[in-house]
Amino acid sequence: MRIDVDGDQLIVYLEGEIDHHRAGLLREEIDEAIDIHRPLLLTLDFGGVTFMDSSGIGLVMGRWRLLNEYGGICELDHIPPHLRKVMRLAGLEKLANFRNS
Amino acid sequence: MRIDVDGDQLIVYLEGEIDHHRAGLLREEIDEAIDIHRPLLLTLDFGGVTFMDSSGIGLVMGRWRLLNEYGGICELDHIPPHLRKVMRLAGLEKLANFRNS
Amino acid sequence: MKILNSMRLKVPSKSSNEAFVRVAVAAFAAQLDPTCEEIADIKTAVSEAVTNCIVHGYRDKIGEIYIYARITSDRKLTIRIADKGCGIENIEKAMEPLYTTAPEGERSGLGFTVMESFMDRLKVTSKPGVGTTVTMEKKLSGRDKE
Amino acid sequence: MKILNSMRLKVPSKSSNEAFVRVAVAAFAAQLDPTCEEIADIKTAVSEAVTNCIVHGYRDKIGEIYIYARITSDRKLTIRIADKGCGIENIEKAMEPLYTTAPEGERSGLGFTVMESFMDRLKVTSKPGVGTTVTMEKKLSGRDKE
Ligand SMILES: Nc1ncnc2c1ncn2[C@@H]1O[C@H](COP(=O)(O)OP(=O)(O)O)[C@@H](O)[C@H]1O
Ligand SMILES: Nc1ncnc2c1ncn2[C@@H]1O[C@H](COP(=O)(O)OP(=O)(O)O)[C@@H](O)[C@H]1O
Repeated sequence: MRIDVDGDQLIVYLEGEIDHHRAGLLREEIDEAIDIHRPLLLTLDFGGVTFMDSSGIGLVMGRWRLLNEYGGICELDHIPPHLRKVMRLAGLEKLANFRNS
Repeated sequence: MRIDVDGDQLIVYLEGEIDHHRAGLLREEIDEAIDIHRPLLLTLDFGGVTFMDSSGIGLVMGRWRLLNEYGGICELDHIPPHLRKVMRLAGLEKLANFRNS
Repeated sequence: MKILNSMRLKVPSKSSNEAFVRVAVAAFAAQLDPTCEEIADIKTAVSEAVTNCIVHGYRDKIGEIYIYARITSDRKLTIRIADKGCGIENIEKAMEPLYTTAPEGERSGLGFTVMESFMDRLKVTSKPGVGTTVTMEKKLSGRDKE
Repeated sequence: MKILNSMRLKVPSKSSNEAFVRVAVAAFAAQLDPTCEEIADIKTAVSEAVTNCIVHGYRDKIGEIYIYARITSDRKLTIRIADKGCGIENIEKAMEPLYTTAPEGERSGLGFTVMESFMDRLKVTSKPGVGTTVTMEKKLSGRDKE
């Protein structure tokens, strides 16, 4: 996973499989970066993600809440087709902005 | 699997996984072609083979015997590295000609 | 309906087995020559059920997860995933979308919803103190052979 | 040595399960982050053992094949594959390269030889009329993490 900082924006390039096992590890890393940079815009880029179950939804919703606390917003980028199926079940379109999807 | 006829030569392009389950099916198809064309040279091309266990050795030895019966010869072409490991155990180098391997 | 093949798998409730079990079930289902989308659906549903055994069923201890899968001549894949963990008090409530008893673990409460939408049928049986069994079915489309 | 993870798998002795079992064991071994060559070695050895249960152990009937695998903290993968089939009269003879009792099925007599050379250790126990158990071990190299 790569994390880029660009002014007020934090871009997280997620990759591989996101399940409960991995979500915990990803959460720690992302939250550390959020804590340091306090981004106004958090972009979660799913371009490299090959599998995701509802643990990924928990990961997105958790980060969304975190940013919401201090007025930041969250957007999701490059969501592969099969992930969109899971995201739609969660109604994530209403929470976070979808880009390039 | 594709089988090409070129004069006295029969070229069998093997592909996918060769295990006991598949070897039986392959054998039938190849032997039918041998029966029809009676090739003097049988080339087994392993270029597209992704997995092979000792059932593949049985397949080669069986065809080698079949051609030997009427004076034909057998050669093996494009053997991927991991297959060579299995072939070496069988001493197949002594039986059939290796090409491009 | 003739049973064409079946498999039984047992693993401890370690989170590293989430990936292993979904790949194993997908490899088993491969005999029916499923489409990529069907494989992804199956993997996701299995991942949810196995995760539930680990996160909810056995919570802070390690127990065994029992997986059974079979395919029948009507191209139906049946998957049963069971634990001998804490069980569920109110199954109906548990199956409501967004309901979760583990929000602190960032569970979204969508596990059962995913299983229901990605598979054709979902049945949950559970008894508090005894364990939970999830049975899922999916009929796989006949793919054109090349 | 600490056992990090384990799995038990049971399948009927149908030849379509040769592919399934070797993929399942490889997926289990994936936790140790093996190299491509190690995965190929493991798959080949497992394929030999499972094929033997099908071709020799149960011959013309269908029985159950029992697979157990575990990984320990010393990065060792242990695989046990067993049948309750006809068993082997003379194990020493059976393990000789090129020895086979099924030449008509185009068996090459190299199954045990492959298992021995592709894994670090091979142990065969068998009793005529009771069944055969093959235990294999392989220590996986630590691969550099990116
Ligand atoms: N195997 C299980 N054992 C005990 N409780 C379970 C099990 N599976 C599900 N539950 C209960 O059902 C609830 C809803 O499950 P689910 O829809 O998968 O969402 P989530 O896993 O995100 O909480 C869980 O929060 C839990 O209380
Ligand atoms: N699971 C088994 N049950 C009964 N006999 C077996 C089993 N595995 C191996 N054998 C015996 O050992 C012989 C040698 O096995 P192997 O080296 O794998 O070669 P192959 O399978 O090509 O015959 C077999 O031909 C068979 O007689």
